[in-house]
Amino acid sequence: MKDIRDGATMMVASFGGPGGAPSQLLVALRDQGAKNLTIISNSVGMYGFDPEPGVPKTATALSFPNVTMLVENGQVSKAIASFPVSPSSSRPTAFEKLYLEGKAELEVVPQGTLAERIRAGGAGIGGFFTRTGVGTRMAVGKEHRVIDGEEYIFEKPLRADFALIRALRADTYGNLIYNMTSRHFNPIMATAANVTIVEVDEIVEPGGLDSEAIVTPGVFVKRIVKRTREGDQ
Amino acid sequence: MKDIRDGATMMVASFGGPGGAPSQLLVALRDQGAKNLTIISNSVGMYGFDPEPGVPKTATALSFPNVTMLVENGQVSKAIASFPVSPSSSRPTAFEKLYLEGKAELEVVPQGTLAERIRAGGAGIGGFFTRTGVGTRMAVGKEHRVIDGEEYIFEKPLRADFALIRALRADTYGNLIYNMTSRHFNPIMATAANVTIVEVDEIVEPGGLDSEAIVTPGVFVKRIVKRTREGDQ
Amino acid sequence: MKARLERTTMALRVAKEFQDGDIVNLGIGIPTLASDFVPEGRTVLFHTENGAIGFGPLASDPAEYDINLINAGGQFITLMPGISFFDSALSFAIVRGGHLDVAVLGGLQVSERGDLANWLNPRRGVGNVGGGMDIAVGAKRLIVVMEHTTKEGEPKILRECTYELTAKECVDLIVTDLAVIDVTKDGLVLKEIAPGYTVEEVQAVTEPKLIVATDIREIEL
Amino acid sequence: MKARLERTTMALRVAKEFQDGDIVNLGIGIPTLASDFVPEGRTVLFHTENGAIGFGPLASDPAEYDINLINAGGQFITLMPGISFFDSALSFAIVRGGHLDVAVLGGLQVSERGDLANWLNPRRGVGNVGGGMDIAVGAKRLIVVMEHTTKEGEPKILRECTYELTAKECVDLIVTDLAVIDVTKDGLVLKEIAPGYTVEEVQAVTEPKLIVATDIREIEL
Repeated sequence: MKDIRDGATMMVASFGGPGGAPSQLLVALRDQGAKNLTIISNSVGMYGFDPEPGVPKTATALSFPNVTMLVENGQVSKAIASFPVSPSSSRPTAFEKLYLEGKAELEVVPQGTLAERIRAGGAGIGGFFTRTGVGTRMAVGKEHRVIDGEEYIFEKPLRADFALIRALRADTYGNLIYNMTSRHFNPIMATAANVTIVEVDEIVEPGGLDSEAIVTPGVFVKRIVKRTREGDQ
Repeated sequence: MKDIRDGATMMVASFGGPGGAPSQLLVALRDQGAKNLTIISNSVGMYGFDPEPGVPKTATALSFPNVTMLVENGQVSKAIASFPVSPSSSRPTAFEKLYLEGKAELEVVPQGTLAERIRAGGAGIGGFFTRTGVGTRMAVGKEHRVIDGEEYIFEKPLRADFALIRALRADTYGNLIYNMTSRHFNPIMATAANVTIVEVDEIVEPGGLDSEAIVTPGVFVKRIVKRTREGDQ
Repeated sequence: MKARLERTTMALRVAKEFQDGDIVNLGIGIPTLASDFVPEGRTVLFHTENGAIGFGPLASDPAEYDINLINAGGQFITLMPGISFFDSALSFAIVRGGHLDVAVLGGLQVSERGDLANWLNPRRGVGNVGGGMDIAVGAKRLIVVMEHTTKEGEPKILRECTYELTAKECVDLIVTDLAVIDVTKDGLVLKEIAPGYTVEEVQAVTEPKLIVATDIREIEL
Repeated sequence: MKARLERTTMALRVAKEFQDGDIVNLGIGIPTLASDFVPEGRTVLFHTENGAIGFGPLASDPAEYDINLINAGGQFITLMPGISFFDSALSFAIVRGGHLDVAVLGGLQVSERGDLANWLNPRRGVGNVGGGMDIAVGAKRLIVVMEHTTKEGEPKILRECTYELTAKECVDLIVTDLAVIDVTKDGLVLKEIAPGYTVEEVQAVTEPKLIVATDIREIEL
């Protein structure tokens, strides 16, 4: 991660909890210390509270290393996200506080548009028209176009310098398979960064994955890091 | 297939031979007889010659029921395709002859643009910008736009009334898995038609497919037809 | 006798709308509860934005909680035969491409024309838009389930939404703790009403003029 | 001694360009032959448009021919550990998104600026565009391999292409049966020449003026 410079744009996979989140890579990025990062992610850090007494009812209540850690370490200056804040205003995230103090930029993007913009970035698409956001604040300043009688707005692709993703298993070519609902943004982020780094539970030899079940072909993956501790989230 | 009317737009999966081609559905469509069809397909029918004496060197030389059969039956009036003609001018396809006689319309589309337009149709995208085709006849009459210093052209989504596709195996929900390189256009065509009909080798109960390897969720599939004869191409 | 409907009752009423074979997306909150009340004899498969269709009920035993098997609200779900997994791009291709038969979302405000505001409370200034805008635009049929009024008793069904919109003219049906209301071209049609309430009482907490259905009845469960 | 290069020799020269770890797409014809000549010690994975990366050599035994395992030219290929399969959308996301390290295509004409015409022979009027336009635009490095002249002896390397273009300014390197030519901003740089031929002889069958590399040499195999 030494080549992650100040000012880099980082895609970071996340959705609803620790599943599919590259938590060990985020710890490494915190230790590495690059500043002024732009984070492209579904959520900009979780709410940072410890598991509630007893059994947590949702995965989002679980504590795990996430972007909040980078925010608290003063490394984040901008976010592009669909869940930028805590679900509860009484427990604001570190990023939310930073943003409300005017110390960070924020672009809120509908989740499907975020996914499609990332996919477009990886697929060499220069932009696309979507109906999502028409008539809302998401459409302000964007090109509108009526296509077959429906109104659409123009959305641009997203790319990043680095994508930090998580998969269940990689082979040494970088082919990846995921684990149930922890797939989410990982496969598309893998395609849309100059350097994709994946954190996996296990690395196998080529042939060790079912070729029909490989979701991310290794062409999209530059570096593979095996998780160091079992059971850690 | 009774509801396929004259003038319908049909997506038909094909790529390089009988693999992944819904040949039995095409036979049924020939027998059903709907006319004035628009065919959206990678190739508009194979060259229609029997296997060469001895062992064919390529899958494309194999004889199997394909769109040529519909063309010869007078059912096709338009094609949107990337391989509309035979590779060899000395063995023109039935569609090529029809087109050169002025009796059919043809829109030639680069293969990647064809795939992306079909995907866009299935994904509710109103259109997109691609660099493919810039400076060629494919760009004539299309909107041009410079995005981040690169020139792009605007391409529209494709949808169809029906998609005829082929998969290896379905469960009763319509979840599909494919067979190696016979995946090609099948999964995206499945998403882009009002009615998707799939021809499969085998139908299993829910749970009979690996959930991580399902490529097409059943939400995209309306009808499942089991192939009737084993070993037939 | 005269009590607003409980959240679970609202969810029960919503679930009656699900038809056999429907692919349904449920938003966080009351919508999620509807998954428990699918009418007998109907097979409904649920879609979740993070990338699955056909999952089972919420996990009831903490021992089976798996961080890799959750719904879009972060709740632990369970496997069911025939479940499929996919990435966010395909998940929203399903949503945006019109492949969801029904979506159920919560609401802060709904307008007379079916505009929905459900993501940003102006008092807070920032909010999580999530997948709501995509779902509101993409679902073939959108049901909004919410309390009929705010905690302060103000109408949430308005002539015009005053909060930031999620999508325009997207809502097909509104289910509240007082009424079931169809959004039609002619306006809002009051179809069903909570036991013990009168049309006038519902109208009193609804800003736009309601059209009373000729076959208006008690909310059917 | 003085003979134009065979097709396999041209393919051999092309394969020298492949670097360790490259993802390579080979067009139909001479390009496909290059897969047999990957330099020792280099691991190259091949991409095919119909949706696979990392396949093995062409199937040599008809008994192993499988209609479900072919390359974009319809040739029967073989499995190799680590092969992955995907659909046409992802296949061309790889192509168009700039994830192919090298592509090798055949050519009808190449211009001085690296424009490529390779899909439509005007004598026929219709042609198969296939994936060539996407590949020409998307590959990080595009090598065109073709005979230096037409069957009639006319140059195929021209100041301007007269045939319908595949893509503009896309070609990085031209390998012919007479020469290896770099396409640079300054023009076409003649780097290597077939054994026994002179610069003048190559220039005579090449329309644009060639810049002769200071280290020009015999084609290295």
